[in-house]
Amino acid sequence: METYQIYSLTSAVLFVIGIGGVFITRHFIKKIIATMIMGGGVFLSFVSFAERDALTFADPVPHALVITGIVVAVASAAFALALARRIYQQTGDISFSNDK
Amino acid sequence: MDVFFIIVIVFLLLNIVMGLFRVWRGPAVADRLLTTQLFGTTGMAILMVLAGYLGELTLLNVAITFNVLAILLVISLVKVWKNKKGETK
Amino acid sequence: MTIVELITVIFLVVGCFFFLAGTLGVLRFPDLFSRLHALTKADNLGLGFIAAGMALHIASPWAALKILLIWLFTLLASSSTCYLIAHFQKEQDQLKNRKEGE
Amino acid sequence: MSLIIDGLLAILAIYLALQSLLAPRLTQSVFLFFAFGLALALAWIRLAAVDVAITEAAIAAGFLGVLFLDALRDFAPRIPAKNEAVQKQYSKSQTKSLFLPRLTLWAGLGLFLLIALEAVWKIPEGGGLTAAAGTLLPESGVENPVTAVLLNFRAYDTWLEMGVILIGLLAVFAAGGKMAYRKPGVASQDPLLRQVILFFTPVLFLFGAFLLYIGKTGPGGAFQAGVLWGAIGILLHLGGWPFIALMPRWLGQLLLTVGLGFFLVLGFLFMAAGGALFEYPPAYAGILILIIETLAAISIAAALSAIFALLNQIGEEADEIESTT
Repeated sequence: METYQIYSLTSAVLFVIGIGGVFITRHFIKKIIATMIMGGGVFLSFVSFAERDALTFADPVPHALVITGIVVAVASAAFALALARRIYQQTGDISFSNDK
Repeated sequence: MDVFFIIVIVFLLLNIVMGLFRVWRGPAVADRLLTTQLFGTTGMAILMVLAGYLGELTLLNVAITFNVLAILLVISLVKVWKNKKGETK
Repeated sequence: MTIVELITVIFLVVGCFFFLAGTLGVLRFPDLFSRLHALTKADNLGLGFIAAGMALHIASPWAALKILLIWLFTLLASSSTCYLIAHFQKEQDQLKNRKEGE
Repeated sequence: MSLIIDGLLAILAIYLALQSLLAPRLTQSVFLFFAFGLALALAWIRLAAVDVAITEAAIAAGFLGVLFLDALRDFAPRIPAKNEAVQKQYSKSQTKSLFLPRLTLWAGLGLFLLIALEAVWKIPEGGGLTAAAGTLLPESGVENPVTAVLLNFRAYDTWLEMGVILIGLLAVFAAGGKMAYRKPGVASQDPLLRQVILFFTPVLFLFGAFLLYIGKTGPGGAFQAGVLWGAIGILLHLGGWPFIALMPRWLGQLLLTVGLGFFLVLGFLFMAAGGALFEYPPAYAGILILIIETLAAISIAAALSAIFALLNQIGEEADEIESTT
């Protein structure tokens, strides 16, 4: 067992937890958190394979992708939060109506 | 010496695990927040020990990043939740 | 084991002790204000001792300066955090009491 | 021996992810999610990705926490009657027989977990671009391979990514309503809060600039500096100096687009000179990258703090509606 294997297996588990969370949880904020956890799993798998392919330094391309990815994920989370808050203010709903 | 550093890091991680109980329990938002602050400090300590263990001094920059942003959450709680009924109990 | 290593080990152990004390305090103390007290102990002394130990171990002036900065910022941030959270909680409690009084 | 740390971190991350989704209360979820961010930041360190760790630390400890805390304020129970009705509806739907759909869901998730585990276990070796990046590194003008990839080799990705952040801001704007900050800035009354904000503003600025400069040789760069500078905007907004909203419109627009625009103009200039898009002459690459990074960091900072200001505005509007009714 090597370091990258531990984290790549963890990344798969995190991704599946995130997908399950998107289906199972009801509240908007929890759904947003679930998507962020999915994203975390994807980033973790990228970086763990970058560490496996390291020569004198780790593979920089996945690192660069993950750095941009984190910032983009945050921007999309902000948009999702804005939508969720607007929906709550207009209708009082805290989840999608067909989930009730 | 390396073994000693690993023991210290594992010990500090276990501290974080213990502290999770207070995040879970609450009861007030402020309780959860102060535990998160404790996690941040513990994380900084872990980063410093890792910097010595791996000999990678750039890790100190990560610790400073945590450090200068630690106050942000507290200020946002204090300002944003002010005069809000919120979850006090 | 050289004398510097010995001092590092002692500092780290003492720092770990304060972190344990802080965590246990946050877990066991009965109300928020005493928990804040426990938190600041871990922040100030725990991090301070670990910082001192690692500064000795790393033994580079630039890194020692950074570690000192980390500790000073944490001192500042944790004492202000303590004040702000306590003040916030006091206001919240007053607000709640007033609402219950009505 | 050091695998103990990795194992513990992995278990911690999985546990925190599970708990933050399964916790019954919303505040529990959100704060456990902050702890998850911390665990991930430590995981990046263990995987020798210090650049990513700095970004994650700045995002998870600062920006994301503030966004979620601000949103949580909205969802704290303010209309008890309605919430109770919703709760009742929930408990009613819980009692309905959902055995078959749930079984399908869990079986599907279990199967998917197995597939995902096998996929990451068996991913073929030898695909990476490490060697290619290593041979080109001397021509890129910087010494840190990650910065070289971000701003030289794959510069158009970074350029488009800044466009994505800008579109995110516009989307929040569309969902959130008006940007005009009607109230004049009211500086915070609490003297200590004022002093803390006034102390940390220059510290954040200096450390951001340090990270920007150090990005040439070591971990750091435009994104990390951008997030740190964005935190300045958030701090000042919270302290009652909403300078993003108060500044003249043209200045705000300039700050938001300067990174994207300069990048584009530069790219086309080199194209006109006969190279490819974003093909810098190696002699000037270092200084050009530094300029682009500075402008990009300014744009990212402006976009992030504007996103926060808009989201905060949504909550304040709701408060006004609440206080008038």
